[in-house]
Amino acid sequence: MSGFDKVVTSYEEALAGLEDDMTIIAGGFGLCGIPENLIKEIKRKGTKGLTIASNNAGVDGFGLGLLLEDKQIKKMIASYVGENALFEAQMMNGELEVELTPQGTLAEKMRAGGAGIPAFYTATGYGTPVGEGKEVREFDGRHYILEEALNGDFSIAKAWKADRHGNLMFRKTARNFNPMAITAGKISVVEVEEIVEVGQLDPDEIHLPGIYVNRLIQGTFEKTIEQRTVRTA
Amino acid sequence: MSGFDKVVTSYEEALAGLEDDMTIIAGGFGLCGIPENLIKEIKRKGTKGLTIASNNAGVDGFGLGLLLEDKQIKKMIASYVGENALFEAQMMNGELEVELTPQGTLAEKMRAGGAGIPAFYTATGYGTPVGEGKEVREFDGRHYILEEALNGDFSIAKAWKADRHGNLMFRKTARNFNPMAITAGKISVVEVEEIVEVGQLDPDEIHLPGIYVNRLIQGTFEKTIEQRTVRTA
Amino acid sequence: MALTREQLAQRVAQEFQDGYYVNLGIGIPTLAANYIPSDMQVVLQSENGLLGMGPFPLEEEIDADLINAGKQTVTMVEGAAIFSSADSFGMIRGGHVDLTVLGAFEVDCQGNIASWMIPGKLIKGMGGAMDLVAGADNIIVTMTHASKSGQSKLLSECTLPLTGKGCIRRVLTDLALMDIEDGKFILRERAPGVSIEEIINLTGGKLVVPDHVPEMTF
Amino acid sequence: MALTREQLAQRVAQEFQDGYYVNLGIGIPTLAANYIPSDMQVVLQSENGLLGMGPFPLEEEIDADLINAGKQTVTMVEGAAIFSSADSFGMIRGGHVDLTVLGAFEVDCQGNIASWMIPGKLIKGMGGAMDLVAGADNIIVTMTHASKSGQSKLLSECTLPLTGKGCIRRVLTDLALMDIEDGKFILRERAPGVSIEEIINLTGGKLVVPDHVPEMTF
Repeated sequence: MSGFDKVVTSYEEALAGLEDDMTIIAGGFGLCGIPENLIKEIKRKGTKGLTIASNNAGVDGFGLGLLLEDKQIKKMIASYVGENALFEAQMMNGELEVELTPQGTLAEKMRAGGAGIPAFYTATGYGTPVGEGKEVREFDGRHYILEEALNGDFSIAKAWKADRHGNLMFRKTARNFNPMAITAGKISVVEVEEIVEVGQLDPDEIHLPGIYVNRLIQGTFEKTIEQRTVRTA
Repeated sequence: MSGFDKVVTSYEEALAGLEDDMTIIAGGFGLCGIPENLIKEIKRKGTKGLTIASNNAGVDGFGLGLLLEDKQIKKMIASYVGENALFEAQMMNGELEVELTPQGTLAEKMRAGGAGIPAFYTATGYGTPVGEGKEVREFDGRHYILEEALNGDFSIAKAWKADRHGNLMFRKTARNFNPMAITAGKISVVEVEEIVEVGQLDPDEIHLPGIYVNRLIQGTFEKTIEQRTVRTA
Repeated sequence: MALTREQLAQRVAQEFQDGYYVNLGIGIPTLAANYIPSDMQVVLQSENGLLGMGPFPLEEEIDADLINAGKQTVTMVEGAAIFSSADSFGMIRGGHVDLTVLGAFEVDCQGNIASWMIPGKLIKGMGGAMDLVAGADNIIVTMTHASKSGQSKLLSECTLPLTGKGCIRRVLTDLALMDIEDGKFILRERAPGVSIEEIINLTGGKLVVPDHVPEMTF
Repeated sequence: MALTREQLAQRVAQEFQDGYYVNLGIGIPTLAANYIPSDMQVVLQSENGLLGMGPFPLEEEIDADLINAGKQTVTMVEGAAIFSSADSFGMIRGGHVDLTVLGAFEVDCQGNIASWMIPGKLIKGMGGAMDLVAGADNIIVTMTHASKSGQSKLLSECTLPLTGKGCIRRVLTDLALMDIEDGKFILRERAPGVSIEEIINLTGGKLVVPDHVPEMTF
């Protein structure tokens, strides 16, 4: 009766089957709520030629920035990048292809991928470089462009708490892209801070049901802060 | 400093501005999680010529069925109807226009209406009467039809708990269409079982943020059960 | 002998696998939940927004806020999750449910299904059926093989308005289990004591009969 | 005198109304939160998934899981709510945010805005800016009226790649507050001590100067 137990015990097992040239949908915003240990495992594995959809690309030496060091990423689909020098260098010399996608469109493309919506119209990007080559259509006198769903071979994400069936809860703004990213991957791998027994989470408080989760692993997290801003009392 | 206090104290005030021939998006599934007192108030007001989008149309004498008695509904957009004799009679003799919409498409049309997505593609209904007259398009070798967003002049919905800012929590399967319905109305009115002070709800556990709620009222509910099924111990 | 409702439900349950998320339609499909093998766990999805549906409640457990897609009062099992209708159909449409079982009026050998409307007679609406057949890869349709008057429901082309086009690949009737491939029904199993001839006679669409067609076992 | 950053923020804050849900971009727009009138309540939306953003945390309150769209550590006020990025941009795209304030490189009198890319120089991406300008009805762009070398940023046509087309109706610069109507900038207010002539000289696009153009008051 272990069909629903999604827990794996090693990061190797968590990313088994990830191969060169695959597409990965990743959760996280900046360095907040990123699957930091799954990223480290991809670095260790040395998988190459990856296409990664993620709002950001990490920083030098942390998050997805790690995968730039050995040139593992072929293409980034992101809304905001270049917080790290290596990224900019690889983009400028053409080693790294970048598809800039508005943040809301990126989130919606992931959601659509998970929800069986192959494409949707949005006003975002109409009349801008983002709209170039895309179908334009008028609804109610306003212009919209057609955007297609995003799906991945894998998705990697981070949640706060899970039960063994993969029912997930996120914490504060570490939720961000994680729920949609998880739904959009053929094999979804989620690392969490805590795994509880089935029945311990209130069904009304689950942010994402376990049906979307294929593999679950408990990790420990550095949670690097990008912009440490404080006030004084 | 009452700009965010959404609480109104009478059902009359809750539905002020609702006029003949308007469109209403309503939450609820069957008789579960329906805004039963708001419906009663519409009956009392006698508003006519209404277009109502709701998954179901209530039963004789309860829920939206009440609005059939005085022929207040001109058109129903629903996925499953005819649980009541009056509905069938009015539909058959042409007094009531009915636009049957698949349940998932209906939910997605409401979500799209609230989320600024004017239209989306779905495989649901392709090659069936639902797809007639709609654009068909192929993505990745599969056929999809184009469905447009739904928006209303008003939305009426039911939640479980709210704070005065309109942050909402739903209970069990009474959630159903309520969150999307609320986002799709120009003026959204929500009735709840309990209103708590601001700060008493955990930000991570709010199902729908108060930004979508214009008016909030505390009610008492009959919660009629449509199919009372039990097992014996 | 044609299968009873209980046998139909039992045969459906043989399609379950440990770890399957399953959506069961109203009627016979719902009964299949009673026959989940004891060495197996299956989680039931109810399209009104519940994953992890349990049995009907005891009288004292009845909760008006907890119903299934058939509007019946139900319970939740441990590990259940609640979500909105939009999220529920995202789950269905996105192909995340492993198995969907639903009834029908007619199925044809092109994989078309008609299950929601009889013009002039029954116009209650499609509910979630169109979304379910469009979203699932793995669908079993359960129905009687023929009407009471002996009219086949397994046709070369559906006569009633469709629920979905080209989406059905497996049909279980009271007489037989069939797959649909390349415009033909393929007879896979027959009900105990039912002859292949009887099945051929009551099947309107093109039917392929392999050399060996085992009887169902329960 | 051209407005200081603080004065720009103060003037933005005069656009707030009690009960407004507001999204403030990085930089000067964010500063406006410091000038919310005390008799008024405004709720701040941060597009990474937070409604009800509070001030920066005290040292001991810092939480890596709680940041704003500029990736800065923040806090939550009472009544805050957390949601996913898809839900956040549903909120934005659906027009539920009452006021959006953001910076720009250029704005033109057709209501076009360029704020995210300088070809060959700055290619960091648009983040949420394209969604914000496409979703909001009520947008204020804040920027300096001209570059350091005296080039106007208020043009008849943007020269940089656009963030949004025809979506800007109000611009606040260090010299003036302008509306955009029918392909023209309409001068509404001028910074204290700044002459209309100076504004005319530094505005590239067509500018309409009404008979009375009051000085801003703080």
